[in-house]
Amino acid sequence: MILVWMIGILLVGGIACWLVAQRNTFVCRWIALIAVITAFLIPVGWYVQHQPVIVAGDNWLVHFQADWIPAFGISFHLAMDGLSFIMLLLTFLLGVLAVLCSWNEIREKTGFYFFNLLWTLAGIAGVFVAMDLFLFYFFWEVMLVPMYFLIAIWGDFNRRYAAYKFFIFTQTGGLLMLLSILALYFIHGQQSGGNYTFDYFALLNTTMVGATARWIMLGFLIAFVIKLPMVPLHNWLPDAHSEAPTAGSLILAGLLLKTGAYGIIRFVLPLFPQASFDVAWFAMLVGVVGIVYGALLAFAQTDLKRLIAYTSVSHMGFVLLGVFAFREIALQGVVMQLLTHGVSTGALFVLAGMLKERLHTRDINQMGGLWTAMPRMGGIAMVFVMASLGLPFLGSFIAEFLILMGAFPVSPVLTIIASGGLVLSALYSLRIVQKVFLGQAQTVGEPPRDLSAREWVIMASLTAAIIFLGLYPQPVLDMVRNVIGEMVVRR
Amino acid sequence: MDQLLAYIPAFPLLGFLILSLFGRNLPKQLIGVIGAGTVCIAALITIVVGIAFLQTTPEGGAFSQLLWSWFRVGNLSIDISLRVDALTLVFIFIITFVGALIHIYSAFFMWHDRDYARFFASMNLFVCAMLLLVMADNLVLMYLGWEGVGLCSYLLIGFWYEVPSNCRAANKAFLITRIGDTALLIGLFLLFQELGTLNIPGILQRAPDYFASGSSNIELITILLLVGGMGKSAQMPLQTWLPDAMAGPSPVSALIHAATMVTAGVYLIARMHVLFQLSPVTMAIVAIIGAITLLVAGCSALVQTDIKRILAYSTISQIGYMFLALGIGAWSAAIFHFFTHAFFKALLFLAAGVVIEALHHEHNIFMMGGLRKRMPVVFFTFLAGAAALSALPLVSAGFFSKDAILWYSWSAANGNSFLWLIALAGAFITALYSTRLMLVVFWGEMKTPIHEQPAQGMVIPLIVLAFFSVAAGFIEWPHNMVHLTLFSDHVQKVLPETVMKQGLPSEYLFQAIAAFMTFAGVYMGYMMYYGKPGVRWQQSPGLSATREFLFSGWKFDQLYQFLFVKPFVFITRINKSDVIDRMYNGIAQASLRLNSWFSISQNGSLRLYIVGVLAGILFIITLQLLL
Amino acid sequence: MVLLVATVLFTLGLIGVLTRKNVVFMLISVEIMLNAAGLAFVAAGSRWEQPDGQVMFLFILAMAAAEVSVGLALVLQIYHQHKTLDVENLKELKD
Amino acid sequence: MTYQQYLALLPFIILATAAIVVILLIAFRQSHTVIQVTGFMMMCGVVLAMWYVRDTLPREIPPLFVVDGFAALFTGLIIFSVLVVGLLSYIYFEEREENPKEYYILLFLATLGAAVLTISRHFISLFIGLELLSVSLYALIAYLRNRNNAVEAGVKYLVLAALSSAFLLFGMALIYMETGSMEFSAIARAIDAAGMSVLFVMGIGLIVVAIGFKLALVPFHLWAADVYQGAPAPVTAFIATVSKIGVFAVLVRFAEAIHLETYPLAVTIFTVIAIACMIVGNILALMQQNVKRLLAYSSIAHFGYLLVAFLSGEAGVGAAVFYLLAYSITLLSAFGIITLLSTQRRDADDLSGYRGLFWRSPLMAAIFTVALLSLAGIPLTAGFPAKFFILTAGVQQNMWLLAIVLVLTSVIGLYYYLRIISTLFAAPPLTPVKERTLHPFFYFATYASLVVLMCLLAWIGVYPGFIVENVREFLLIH
Repeated sequence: MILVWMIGILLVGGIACWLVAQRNTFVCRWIALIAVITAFLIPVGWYVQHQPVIVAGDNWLVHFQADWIPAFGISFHLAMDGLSFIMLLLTFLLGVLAVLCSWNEIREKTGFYFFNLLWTLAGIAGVFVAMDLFLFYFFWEVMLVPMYFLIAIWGDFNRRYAAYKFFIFTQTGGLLMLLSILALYFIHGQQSGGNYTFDYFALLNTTMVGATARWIMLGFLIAFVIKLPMVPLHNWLPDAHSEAPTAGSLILAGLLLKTGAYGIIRFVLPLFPQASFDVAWFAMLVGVVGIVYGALLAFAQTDLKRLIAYTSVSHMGFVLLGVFAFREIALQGVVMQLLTHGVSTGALFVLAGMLKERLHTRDINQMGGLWTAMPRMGGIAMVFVMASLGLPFLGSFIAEFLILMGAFPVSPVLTIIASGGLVLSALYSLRIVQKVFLGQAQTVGEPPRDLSAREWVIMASLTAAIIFLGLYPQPVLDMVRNVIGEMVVRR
Repeated sequence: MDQLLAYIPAFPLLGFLILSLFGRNLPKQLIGVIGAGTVCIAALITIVVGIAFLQTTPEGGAFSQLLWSWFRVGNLSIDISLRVDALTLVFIFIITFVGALIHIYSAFFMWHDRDYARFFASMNLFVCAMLLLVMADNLVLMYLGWEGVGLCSYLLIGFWYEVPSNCRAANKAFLITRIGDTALLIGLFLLFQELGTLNIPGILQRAPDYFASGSSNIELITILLLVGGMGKSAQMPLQTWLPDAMAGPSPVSALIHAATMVTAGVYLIARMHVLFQLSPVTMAIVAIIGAITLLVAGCSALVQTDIKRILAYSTISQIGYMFLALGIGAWSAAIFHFFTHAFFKALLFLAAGVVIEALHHEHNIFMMGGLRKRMPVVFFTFLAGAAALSALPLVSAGFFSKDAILWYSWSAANGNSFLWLIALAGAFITALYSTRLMLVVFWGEMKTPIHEQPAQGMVIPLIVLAFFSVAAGFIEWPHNMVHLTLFSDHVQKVLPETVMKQGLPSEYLFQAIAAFMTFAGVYMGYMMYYGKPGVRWQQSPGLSATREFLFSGWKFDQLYQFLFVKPFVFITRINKSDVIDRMYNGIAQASLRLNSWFSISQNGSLRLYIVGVLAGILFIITLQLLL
Repeated sequence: MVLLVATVLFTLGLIGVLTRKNVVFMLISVEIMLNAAGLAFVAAGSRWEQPDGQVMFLFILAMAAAEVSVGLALVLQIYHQHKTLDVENLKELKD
Repeated sequence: MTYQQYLALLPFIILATAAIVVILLIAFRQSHTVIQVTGFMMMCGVVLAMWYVRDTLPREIPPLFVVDGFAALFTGLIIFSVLVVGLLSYIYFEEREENPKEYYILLFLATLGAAVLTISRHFISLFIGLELLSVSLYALIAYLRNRNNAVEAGVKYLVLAALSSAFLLFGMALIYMETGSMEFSAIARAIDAAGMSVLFVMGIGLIVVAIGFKLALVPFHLWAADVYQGAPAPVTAFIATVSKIGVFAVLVRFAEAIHLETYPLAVTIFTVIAIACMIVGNILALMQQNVKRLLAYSSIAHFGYLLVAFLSGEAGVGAAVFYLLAYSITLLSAFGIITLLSTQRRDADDLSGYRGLFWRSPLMAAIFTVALLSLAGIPLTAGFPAKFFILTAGVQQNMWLLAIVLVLTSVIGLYYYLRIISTLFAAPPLTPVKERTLHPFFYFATYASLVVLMCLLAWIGVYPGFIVENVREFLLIH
């Protein structure tokens, strides 16, 4: 039931924002903030209550099921396990920050903005807990539309193009996935003697012959790797990320990409163990290509947000590598990577947004020497740049270390190339610091002000999160151990 | 006693946290006290621990403390836990003790700098990271320290960030070491895959019965570790970053780029000595790399004009000696040289810092001169340092350590005459450039006026270090002279004894030759530079070409520029706007063209529409008649 | 046999629609086609000796009449607005 | 004819009387409003009657008609659409100088024709219904004769429609010639007995041409855009919904009767046509700047989708009905917005006129957005389950080619829907458009009904179960 509450609060809160904003935008902001915080507190509070359950390691912690379209065996089935729980925490954490960092950035149409923001979050949360494939697809789409509006209305100069690109890319994947879902639905129905259902747990024990399984699996996989994104299907990402408003980029990089990875872990591997194992080597290869390719492009960019966007292409390559290594260590690393990348890249985008607010440009050639004026921001930026190049005692290191460690026995060569990606990541990450904060101060006129209290809260919480994940990741690892373990034994 | 370990890195960390969070609001005095104080406390604790260790060697030969479990996944379990054995003890002593002196020095040296707090924050963080590096009881935690010191060196080299060249130097340092680090990381993966553990004691204890000596895996692992070490310790071919790293403040060069961080490679190899002993090929490679490095860097040091670059190159070459020693299996000799080198090289850098400060940030030695009378303290301390560097027999610590290496490079089982000759040549060159440095800087007439004398607080560390760079040698005498080998006895609790050849000529002979070479170097330097600094070099063109070649560090930078940097930048530039994007734009274009074609049919002409209908009919009818 | 005639008639009408530019003639040609269809119905009815064919023919006549009436009204309008009956001039509506 | 049969025909009789009543009212010089209200009442009457006779179904009225659940569904759909169209027509024509009264006669006659199509099981009734529909449509399209292009559209439609009905008739004649009957079931029996012949196949082909023309299927679609653009907005809505629903109904019935899906030939033809529709329709709409034309093209594509359901036979009918429902609601709300925005001089069909609508009148823009999203088949709107059910039907019959084409083309379609949406949300032009305050009551009535439609879309989108159940229930009545 709590899951329904979580999503419901966001949806209702969104509508409330829209309505209230006609009169008073200030109240509307607070409504949004409170809505997200409550949504955040629900799983946290639940965790505080039921801690023993998790430690005991029963995979499925919460279930909620209700009929929806019985004629087609579609039910409103939500469930949460460790993985979902982790993702939910990330979602709401970033959600709160997203609301905070759009506090002053959004001047007009505030109500509709927060409506979209909250609905996107609701959609994402739904994706992480939906256990009925139809429902999953439903949420999958629901999170797109508001996101489209966020980009298309509050975006930057080139927003419409970016918005189209984003929507069309993801939609293509989505529809292919829908086809696969249907195919799976009928195959299962025929096998189980007319028990037609979209329920995840029912579909789990569907057996398919090689070719069919591979095609159906491809349908899912394409949808997810477009979201991930995987080279060469990544082209929507740089545009969307660089054009979106700060909160938009934060959510795109921090959460939407994760839904892709989540989808692979939750659906592709368990539903098609054999088929996905057959494509594993290819997927790993592409992942490594992504790591290198993304890094090269990131190094070349001069638009700060675009640069960061390409870094996430590179980082998500690690996810692909890790997932298809089919090793517990690697998969645990992938989960860590989802978290840490969400936090670190999100933080970088927020920083980029703050810089844009102050300097009104995203071009790093027009920045430089900002450390003098903004030592605080500089320090924070240093932390997250180091995170993105995988410095130990920051969460990203644990993630990448585990992924590489896990993938190494499977394919040493690819892993070594991927490790080369670490050097490249150092290249582009240092370039950020050097171009933006070091060197001669370029800004004429009065120097930009340092972080305000609100911004300080945002960045401090992110920093705390990334350092905590780096020094004491055990809780997360424990949380997903069972899920991952099951995944590994399945194949 | 075990419980004390955590406090050694904890105090510098505390200092870092305080300074980085509130540093901007604190008075400078307080900052200085915190910055230097925390390290001094760490040093005191270290000494306490050290005494305890020397009195009663703990069981297992090490103190160890488990702080918390870092992460456990599957069969991989990594803890945050510290471990101090004889080898570590030497390192943490140097780190904290020399570090403390340098911090005290810098408290005065950096007084006028705007970012006083940032400086000490970074320095404290460095000390903390370096301590973690040497105290870690598993390789992942060590890697944490390893990267941490890299970060701090990056921050401190680029400390004066307004100057672009400094930032470039910082980047260069970070990137080149990063290459080594990555190799090291891969080494860890392979090691884990083979042994299933990354715990240092575990590895050392499992390796011998797991690996066959000289098996390809162990060779590969050790080579990867070696590359990591080469990166950090600026050995060939990854040495090019160190000279540029002199862009940082002098104390930084003293602490990071002379005494501690650059010797991390030495530590790594010594720490993993079991693995290296199992892989003779790698051992040979280590020795050869060390030999080449010490020669190459020494030659470059001969012709530098920037005082700090001279010292930097000499550092590289001294570390070359240590690698040579490691390569030939003279473990304790290598560590001993590290021990003495830390003192005298730190001393030299700090003294150089004083000189540079005194002369309005003048780096060029040929613009100095005649400081002997004006800055006596600095002169004598510098003299002590230089003497140790050029290993003047019996009166300098450098002699004892370097003489041991020279001796072993012939006499050790893996040693041979060739290595010995190179080492000897190195000794000669070292003496030569040390003399050149001394003479040009302190003799002759004065070219730049002195505008300030060093503060007392800066002199005291100099004197202390000077004392040690003379006296530190007396704890370890050559076997044939005095039977006093405290150091090697201590270190050999961890490291194996050096295996010797049979039927060697008397050791006195070697010592005599070594001493002679040293004096020859000094004399030649005296001949060339006394009074008439460097005139003879500028004249003959052939020599000046060689000089130019050596001056630019054997053109390694240019080579790498050409081989790696330029191609990389080229590739990234041409693909800035993502080639793959073209594909998708192409699809979009195609559908738009299709659209324009189709809409031709919608030209509003009724008759065309009728034709359309007719076409449809014909299509259907024909289809029907065909099927 | 009769069907053949009807077919020929139908084709003629079709050709007329295609070739003529004048709206009125087009309408006439369509009428021819309709009547051809009617003829076909009658033929079919006679083949099966049923009245339905002829019934259908009556319906066709009625419908044709209605159609023509509306058609001519439109033709008048066209003439008012365009002062011509050439369909080639009716091209305001297009992409 | 028995009482029961009359009873079964009651709704249609009421529908017919509606037209007559309007004529009488006009004879008595009644005002537009009165006529409007009466017409509204009559239509409600039809619905009530349908509900009333529901239990007596199914009922055969040989040889021409059969009133069964299927017919009831489609008639209900038609009447529902006409209700909305009528509502739109009122405010639309109040703005125009022309005398709008006769308009309603034609409207109701056309409706009657469509309704007759849904219950016809005989060529004659088919023909009558079709012609009733088209002849009234000629007049409706050209109703605002003084507005440029209306007449042109009328003529184009007339000539082509007449042509197509000629083909229809000839086809019928051929079939009759072959089978000796004009009753669907009888034809089917005759075919089963005698097997197919060239003439019969020809006949089917020619009939397909006529049907294809009415449904604006490729390659008989060329008229659609022009007529949509030329006709008054409500009439366009009518063409897009009512007439197509009626024709589709008879198509389905005919196909079911003669088991079209058993002829590989016919299946091939329809498959080709469907694919052509999806591709051509969506591509044509890509760069279209005129909203009415754009909707025309999108409707071509949508009937392509619908054919997928049609091709999957029995299983598809439910999906098709659902789709038509969602589709008509969507289109009606879209055209409602167009009507509301139309000014005296011209319909609001230029996309530039919609720039920044959201910031001028959010509610309208919201309705339009929802409608477009529903056309694009995005969740939370009725379009999504509709498209989903069609895909389900397609996949169930393993028509992978069609399914994949559907998916890819609807991605193309996405682009132009998004184009409109982003125009709605773009920064508004500096000159504010004057608001119309004429006839506030009806204006707001229409407004309210559009809001209701939007809610309907959302409701069906989120909870389609209810509709699905009822549709199934109805379809079982035959």
